[in-house]
Amino acid sequence: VSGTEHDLTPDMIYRYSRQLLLPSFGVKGQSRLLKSSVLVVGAGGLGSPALLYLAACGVGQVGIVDNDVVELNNMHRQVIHTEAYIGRSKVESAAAACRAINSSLEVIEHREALRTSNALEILSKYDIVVDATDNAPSRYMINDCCVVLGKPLVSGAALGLEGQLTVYNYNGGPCYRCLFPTPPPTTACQRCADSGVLGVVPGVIGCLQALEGIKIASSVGEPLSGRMLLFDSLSARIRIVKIRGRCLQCEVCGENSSFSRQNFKDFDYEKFTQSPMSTSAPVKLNL
Amino acid sequence: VSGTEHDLTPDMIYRYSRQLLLPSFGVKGQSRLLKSSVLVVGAGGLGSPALLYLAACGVGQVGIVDNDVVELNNMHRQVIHTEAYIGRSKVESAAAACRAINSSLEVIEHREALRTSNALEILSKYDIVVDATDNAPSRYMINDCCVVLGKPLVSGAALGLEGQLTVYNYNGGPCYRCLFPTPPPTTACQRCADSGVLGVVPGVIGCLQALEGIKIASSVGEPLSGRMLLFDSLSARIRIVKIRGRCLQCEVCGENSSFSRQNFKDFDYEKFTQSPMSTSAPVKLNL
Amino acid sequence: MHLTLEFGGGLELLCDAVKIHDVHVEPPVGSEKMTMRDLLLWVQKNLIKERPEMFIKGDTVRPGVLVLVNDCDWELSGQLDTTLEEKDVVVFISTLHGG
Amino acid sequence: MHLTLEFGGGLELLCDAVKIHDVHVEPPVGSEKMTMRDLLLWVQKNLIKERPEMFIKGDTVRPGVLVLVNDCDWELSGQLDTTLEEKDVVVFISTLHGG
Ligand SMILES: [Zn+2]
Ligand SMILES: [Zn+2]
Repeated sequence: VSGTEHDLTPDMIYRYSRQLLLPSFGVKGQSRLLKSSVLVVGAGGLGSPALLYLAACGVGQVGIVDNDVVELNNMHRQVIHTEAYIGRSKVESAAAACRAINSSLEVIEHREALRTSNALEILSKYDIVVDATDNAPSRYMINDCCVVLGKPLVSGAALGLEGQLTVYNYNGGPCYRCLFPTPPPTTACQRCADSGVLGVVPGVIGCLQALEGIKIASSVGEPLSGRMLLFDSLSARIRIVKIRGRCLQCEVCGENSSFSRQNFKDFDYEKFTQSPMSTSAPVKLNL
Repeated sequence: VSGTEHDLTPDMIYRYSRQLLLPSFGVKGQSRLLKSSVLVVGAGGLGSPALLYLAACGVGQVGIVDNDVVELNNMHRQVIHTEAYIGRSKVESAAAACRAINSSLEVIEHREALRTSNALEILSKYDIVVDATDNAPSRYMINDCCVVLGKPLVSGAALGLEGQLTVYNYNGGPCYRCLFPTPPPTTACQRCADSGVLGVVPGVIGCLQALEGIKIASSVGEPLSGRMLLFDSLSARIRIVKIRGRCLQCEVCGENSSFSRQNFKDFDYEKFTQSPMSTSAPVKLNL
Repeated sequence: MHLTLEFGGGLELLCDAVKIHDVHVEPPVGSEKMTMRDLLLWVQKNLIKERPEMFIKGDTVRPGVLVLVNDCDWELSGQLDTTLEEKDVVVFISTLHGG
Repeated sequence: MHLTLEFGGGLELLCDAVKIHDVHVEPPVGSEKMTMRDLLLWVQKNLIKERPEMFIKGDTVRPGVLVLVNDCDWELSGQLDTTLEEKDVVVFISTLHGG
């Protein structure tokens, strides 16, 4: 690697040397990464690995939004949290873990639930949004906010033994509503708390979310836009399928859409999906 | 879930409740997992996520072998280590992290290099071996030791922007030598220290190694034996391909093989592959 | 006509928890080709064992179900009018929300 | 005959860092079919731009290279004697050791 112009300090050159060595990533990719900011919504099963790898790889700023506290029954999959943080804020716990692995990173803590009342202000501060939430109304809300603000959205989901991943609202590609204009029936909106999840499944999907965030932030590689990854952990089968492009009639991102910031603020996502954003009481196991 | 026989304590039922809820995993899968032991060789880029998820999910015993110390230039990918551990043993650091997320786990520390002189003794204590090393001689050595001892081997590798994963020596399937009877030329045996690696690539592969370990330990799902996963991070393409079965003429696992414990102890893996097991001085970056 | 049908994201629970079905399906009497419209009727009648409302709504799949013909979103091939061919692989997958 | 050839695990560096090559290849004069033996010679002559010893050793690929024909190890289809067909996908991938 020859002496070209860059802003990397000697400490950064040493820390990120294994990425600087990569011809297709190199100083250019690392410099872009260091100048970028990524918001991770949800510090749970998907957010844990996504945050660890975004923090480690050298993103400039990482934001974390969540209103939950760490519980023992999260710990089989939410590996960013330690037992010492049980009962304390997930954002506080995740932020401490990110700082412990990379003190040169700026971590911004949003210890609150993401709502239509604060989402525009919070999301507008970041270049890229990672949806690591666990419910349908939050997914529609985050999508619509990203469309209104023009932010790319890295969307992952995991339930049971399966996972899904795609990038929305990127470079003319589809948004979540282009694929799912009508919300599913509430009976089809199961959460990990109700149906269970094998801990390492969100681990795989969360790592892949970090990867897509890194690719977009560094302008390296082909992000998973217009394609969706479908992961079946038990059979060890992974499909990457071609999905539809932007829908011209999409109510939010379509050609004639008039969906504005004010529409967003006034929209009732819980009513739209007929399901709540906050976690309900978990299922009782009777063993 | 009804009141069937099991050994789970109330604390375990609460901690693993999201996995107990899964019909195809459930109490049976979790109980088997809690009774199993997994050895992870290498607490680096692959070992970090593999150890975090194996520790979190409820494997009974996790062993860690490594002789390295934590360095700042590891931290872009080795997310189990914090800056506070720079200069200290990777095994000590990784073991502390595993205990912090799951105090009910038994962690066994092997702060030494794995060699033909100690490998039989160390590996014989575990049910499943995860190869998370970074060099060709170690990969042949671990494979041969697993064949001699009859242990399944979850093998992952990552370099640059690509990763590979398969399970060897499982249920009549092939071993590493069935696929690669002759070692590659040393110029084809690059390490992350020489060629670089995007941090999240071993993250994805290490998570998938934990998954394969969990599937074998819990007897749930179809392990990736006789198949290989090929991951290309930049194009977001993943192929799962069919590979050959056990080779009858394999020098180590074949029908007429006489490869014994003594042969293993006397075998010179560094000479066989013409490359060293320990990490050489890293490439100097001249920025 | 031989087809492979796959169900995922929880839809397999509607068909005895079996994810992959190798099936033989014939075009409707009087028709030369088989469309996705015909296949949906066939699946509803022959594979869906419970809660059909979790699979079908009106004459198409319920909201939240992605349909893929040979790894490609059926929106790109004509949705209900997509013509199926021998050995096609059709995937029905419910979108997940967990994390 | 139209084939898709893919190189990975570092082998792409031998062909101008291009991973996927859509190529037209004809069977050798006097032969009706194209085998992997023929393809290896063609690749060596037409695609490998540097360090051929990193790709070929003797009459086959060097140790440490996996060859896949339509996502299947060529050991299962006859190795060098594998007969290729129109639109086949052949992958050459070097095994990785890093971690
Ligand atoms: Zn849209
Ligand atoms: Zn063998």
